[in-house]
Amino acid sequence: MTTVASFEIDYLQYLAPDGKPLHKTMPRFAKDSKNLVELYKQMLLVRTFDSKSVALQRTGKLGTYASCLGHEAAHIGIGSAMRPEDVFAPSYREYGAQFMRGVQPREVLMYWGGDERGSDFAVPRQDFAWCVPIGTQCLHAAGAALAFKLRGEKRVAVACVGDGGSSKADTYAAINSAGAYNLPFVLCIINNQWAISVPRSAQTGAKTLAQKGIAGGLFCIQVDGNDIIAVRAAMDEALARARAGNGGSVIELVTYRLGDHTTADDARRYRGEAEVKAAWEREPLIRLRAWLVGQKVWDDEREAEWKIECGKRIDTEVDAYLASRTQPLESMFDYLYAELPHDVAAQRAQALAWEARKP
Amino acid sequence: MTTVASFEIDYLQYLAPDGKPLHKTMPRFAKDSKNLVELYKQMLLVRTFDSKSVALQRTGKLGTYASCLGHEAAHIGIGSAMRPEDVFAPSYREYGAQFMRGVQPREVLMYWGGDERGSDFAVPRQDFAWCVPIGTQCLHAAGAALAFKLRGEKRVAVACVGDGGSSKADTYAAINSAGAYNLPFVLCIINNQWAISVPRSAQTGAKTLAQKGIAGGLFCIQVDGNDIIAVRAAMDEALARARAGNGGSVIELVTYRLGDHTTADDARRYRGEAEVKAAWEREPLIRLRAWLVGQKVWDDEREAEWKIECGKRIDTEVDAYLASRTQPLESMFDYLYAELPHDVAAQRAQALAWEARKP
Amino acid sequence: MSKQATPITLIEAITQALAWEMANDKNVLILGEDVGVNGGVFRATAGLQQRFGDQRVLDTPLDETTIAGLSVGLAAQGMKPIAEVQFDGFVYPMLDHIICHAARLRTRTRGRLSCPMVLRVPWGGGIRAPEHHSEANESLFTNVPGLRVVLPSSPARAYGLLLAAIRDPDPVIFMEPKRIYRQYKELVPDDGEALPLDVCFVLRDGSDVTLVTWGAHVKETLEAADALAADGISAEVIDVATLKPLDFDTIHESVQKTGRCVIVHEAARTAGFGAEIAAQLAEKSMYDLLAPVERVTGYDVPIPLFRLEMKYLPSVEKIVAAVKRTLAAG
Amino acid sequence: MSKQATPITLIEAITQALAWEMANDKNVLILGEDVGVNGGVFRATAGLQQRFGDQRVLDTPLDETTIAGLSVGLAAQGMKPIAEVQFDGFVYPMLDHIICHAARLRTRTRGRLSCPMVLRVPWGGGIRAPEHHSEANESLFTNVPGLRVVLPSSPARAYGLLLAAIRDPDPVIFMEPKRIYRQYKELVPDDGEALPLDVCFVLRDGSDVTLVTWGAHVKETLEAADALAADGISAEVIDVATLKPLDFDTIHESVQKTGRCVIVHEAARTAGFGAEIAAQLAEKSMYDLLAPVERVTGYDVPIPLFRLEMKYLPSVEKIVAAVKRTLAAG
Ligand SMILES: Cc1ncc(C[n+]2csc(CCOP(=O)(O)OP(=O)(O)O)c2C)c(N)n1
Ligand SMILES: Cc1ncc(C[n+]2csc(CCOP(=O)(O)OP(=O)(O)O)c2C)c(N)n1
Ligand SMILES: [Mg+2]
Ligand SMILES: [Mg+2]
Repeated sequence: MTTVASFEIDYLQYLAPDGKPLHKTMPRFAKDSKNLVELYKQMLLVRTFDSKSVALQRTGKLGTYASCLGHEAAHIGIGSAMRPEDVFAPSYREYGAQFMRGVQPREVLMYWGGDERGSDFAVPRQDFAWCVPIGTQCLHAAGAALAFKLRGEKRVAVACVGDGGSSKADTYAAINSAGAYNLPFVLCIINNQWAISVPRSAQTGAKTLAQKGIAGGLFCIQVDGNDIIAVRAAMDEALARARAGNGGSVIELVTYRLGDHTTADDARRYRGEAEVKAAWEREPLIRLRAWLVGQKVWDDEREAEWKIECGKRIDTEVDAYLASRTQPLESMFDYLYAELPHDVAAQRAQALAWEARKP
Repeated sequence: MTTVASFEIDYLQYLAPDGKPLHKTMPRFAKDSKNLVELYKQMLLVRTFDSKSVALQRTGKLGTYASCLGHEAAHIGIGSAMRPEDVFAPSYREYGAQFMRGVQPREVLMYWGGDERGSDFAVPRQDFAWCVPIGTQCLHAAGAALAFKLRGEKRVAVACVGDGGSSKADTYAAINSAGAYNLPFVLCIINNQWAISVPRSAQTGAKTLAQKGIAGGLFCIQVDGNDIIAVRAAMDEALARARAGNGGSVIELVTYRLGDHTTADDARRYRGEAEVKAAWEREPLIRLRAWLVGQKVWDDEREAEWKIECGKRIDTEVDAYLASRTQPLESMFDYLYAELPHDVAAQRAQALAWEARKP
Repeated sequence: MSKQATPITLIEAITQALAWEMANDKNVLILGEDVGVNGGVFRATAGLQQRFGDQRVLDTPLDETTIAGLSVGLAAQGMKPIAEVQFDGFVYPMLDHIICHAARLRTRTRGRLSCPMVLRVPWGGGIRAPEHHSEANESLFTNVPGLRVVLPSSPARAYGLLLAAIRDPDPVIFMEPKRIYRQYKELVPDDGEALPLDVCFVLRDGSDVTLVTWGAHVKETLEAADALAADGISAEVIDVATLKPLDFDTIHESVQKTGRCVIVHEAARTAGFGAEIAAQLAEKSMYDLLAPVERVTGYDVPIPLFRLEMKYLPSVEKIVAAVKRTLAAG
Repeated sequence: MSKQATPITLIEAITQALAWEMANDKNVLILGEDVGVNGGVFRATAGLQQRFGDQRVLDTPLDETTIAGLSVGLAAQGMKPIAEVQFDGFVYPMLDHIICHAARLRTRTRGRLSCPMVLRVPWGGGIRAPEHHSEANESLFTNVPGLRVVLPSSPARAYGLLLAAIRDPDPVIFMEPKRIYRQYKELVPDDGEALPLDVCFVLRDGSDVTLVTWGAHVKETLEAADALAADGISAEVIDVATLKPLDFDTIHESVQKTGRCVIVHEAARTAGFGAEIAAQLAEKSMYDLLAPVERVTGYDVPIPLFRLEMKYLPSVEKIVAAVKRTLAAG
């Protein structure tokens, strides 16, 4: 027997859960602590947003909402590494990545508030909307990447999918076509250990989720998804490689879903408290904060100030959302086609007439 | 960076294209040359069948037909390794494997002759029928394997899929679920280099097709699919492992489609003659014959005798096929449901009345 | 056989039917996403894994193609898989296996193999859910030979029809009106009695107009009948319950009596299943009809996100107005 | 602009339309299995990769989910992908992306993104092909808001409608009657003139009965009209051509004149698209109808393998018989 192919999955981590560095050197962007402070601030902002959103749902002012608690390093790391001209294809909870790209918190709230206008991002205009059918966004990103390649544009398409979503046929299809066409494509598998009630171990017999990429000949790496320095480093490298035309990547970001799956879920039904408690010790803000404090670029005072600022910013967004009026009835017709076919146009007229009827 | 997982794809081959052995020892079953003679005879039989079928199509006595020319070692190797109680899920051209399991040539002809009765195998009753929607059979085999596991039966489900089919989402789904449930499942990826006009290189960026299995945590190996000893050895091992409850496998069998995709195809449109000519030098019968002749267990005389026997056997089958009558009209209704619902029953009556009408 | 003493909801009736049949047929097994410990996102399988074990109630990897394809393989092996898809909007990746294989295994092999599976699909809108969680897509299945398509509208019918679906030796698409999963309770004896899979149920007798509907809108249709009664109009209400095969005779007989028919469904209008009923009326009941057929349906747009979804769905008022048009026309 | 001097077949008209639009709109690209060097299994894309290069005509890996999903992504980026699926029976894995995304991208994002793609689907039976190569499954798409569904029946209409489909800013399902791909030739000027995507075509005027059909059965329907004419019966023949949106006005006007309607399609009868036409007749043309509507369709069984398939498909004789029943009834 001869060996015709061999593969290794590496694991990347820079900061230990307590904030201690694990390597002698930091990646370039992390050497300037201003960069890290900025990332930390964004992580706090999205956490503020998240807890406010859950509260809104609990008080009946928002529909079902998917929390991003615990995913801040993964999401902010991904979004901050991308360029404006890149395209992002989220699943549904990567608000951190989206905020870094210009999506407004009020848009997120509109979406979960049952209003399509939430997906009409003022910025970034070409990013995909939230994608409910798990995994399908991966192929849309691959399609966008194919457009970039065919047009000779130096842009990259990035998709996020979960550990659950890594089982989805579409995810494989995206990986395979990215490899077949050598596309500027980065797939971030956000392994938060749970797909609603199904644990990571039940999704697949694969030892890592990063190795899903081997099936398509992509670069594969596993990173500590709670360590934003590792996330950024892996993303920077994958994006640069893709932009240079040197191939797509699969990055597995190992993190933990600290909250329920959504506000419609009760995770106590299927997972133990000990596990969640342990996960809190590895969560992403603690370690970066410890590092920044150690570097003397962050302290309690700055944290308190920034938290107030976060509260204000999010309150403004929430107010804007709460002030929004329901779209008019005809909105359900008006965006379906560029030009409404006669049959649907007739229904639209009927619907308006019905609305206008005298009781 | 630490390495958290590593994988190797090995390549297995025993006989060189000219029949020279590549290793000092042969696998157990190959040490008894009677076994090999029997396999060789089956390879000749299926090749006889194949050329006869193509001839039938050319003379208008058969519909579109998918030739198995060049795949004899792969197919016979797979089928001969299985036990009767196992279940086989073919794609559409693995007649060699099916003959080893008891399918009759006349059944194959009925199928390509446009008659559903071809799929009502007298033996083996539980094997799946030919599967046109590429790759879907992989999941059916995984489902059967799941049934075996749940019932505690020591049976294995084996599916065949092509290099083209290795891109199909269903193939990945089967691999992943086989790993997730640790199923007694063996996936044979028959890499004959072409999916109609699309070459292997365009299907995927993966270096081997065997590595598709890594995505699901299965055992993976690449074998020379023209070397029946290698095929059998790999199958024997994979089947034993599956039967023992120790996990599923992906076996890539590297071979070559010597003929057109089907009789409806003209391969000269998309591939050069040189490639085909080179492939003929690696085809599976030459090398096994050379080995057997060298072992003094086969010679021209025996070959001539057996070819006559093959011709007779196939002629009998062809005659049986040609003598078959078209099914009655009501057959299109009678097997759709265990009990025909009233609406379809009414249509059946109508259809029969229409048939019986006086012009 | 335990007897049910307290009234139960539609979703509880489904759990009860599942439990009954699992206890009585060891070949029955359940598979789907989160159906195990979690008991399903709607709790339809709550307690079943605890009771029957994880070899009878299996969580699957997150892939609907997988669920459908494994079910076909299991069924071909003589198991009776009950596959759950979490929401109607996730059923599309299953169609290949349902249409190409589940519906055809028996006829393809002239009866050698068959596919006794049930696909449970929580169906329809009106629960303020996110996108793709509110689809009324029964018409995907009604043109597919080899399938049965069932859509119950009460706890008792859910129980009896689900038992029948599981026992049926062929594939059954069992759609469940999630809007009324917990709407009301009724006594549903846990007696293992199945209901027939090929009849419509006449829920209310009437003489002036026939209202034909299925699923969650049985509720609004019955309310419309009440409202009409207050105006002296007598409406017969038919719950189709099994769309395929359609028991058109029951509808026909009713229309022979009433001369008028209004079909109500929440799916988009064009080529929704209401069209088939109207078509059969045009073929077989033309001489009985005193007025044109009316369809009260969802518009030909995707059901909007929840701020607007109630404006999309048929309402009691819209049904009443359609009936009055019908009466004015005839 | 080159002028076509010699008559061409339907499949050649498709190639001609593809070539025209690729030459005139650099955003148009073709993707599918074997569409490149091989020119497609039906030769629809023959020569196009040679002419426009492999960046405009792309072979894909063998996965229909991939083709559909990539197309959505390409279209969202402003490309105009024309996706080919090899046969109707392989379209099912595409439905998720077509229904959940292609049809909804625009409305989901309030117009920010859109999906100007065409899905070409060789459609229907009668070519003695293997299983899954002969399906008439247009009803999968007709209940899906956001789509257009087109099914031409002549070289000229194939050319004009395909150009319109490619230019349309929204997703179009373009089904091609493969049985008549090469049935006859006609002159199709290569002038880039599109046909409207929302009208039915009256192919033959008549006064006694309206025959409504689409796809390959336009041929048998016209032949039936000839046969009827020999018996002194004057049949109007309408090629629906675009199923969604349906131009019911043209059908209605015809039925106002003839008072009778026979719908012909090869898909299974129950909940086939003929049902929608019959339903609209029951709603809007009731007072014009002198006799019940008739449907001449495939049976509610999968189209059999080819030894029996012609017994499944509607025939000239069956159409004639239905017309005569209709005339006897009225
Ligand atoms: C195709 C499809 N099937 C099922 C669902 C229901 N569902 C929503 S989220 C979810 C679990 C997703 O888990 P994972 O991919 O790990 O992402 P996470 O929620 O952990 O971020 C499921 C099953 C869906 N949205 N789409
Ligand atoms: C889902 C699906 N798509 C397309 C086809 C048409 N088709 C039949 S065989 C084939 C190529 C298959 O290639 P491969 O998997 O390598 O198997 P091989 O024919 O080489 O044995 C294609 C595209 C099909 N049968 N099913
Ligand atoms: Mg997860
Ligand atoms: Mg091949």
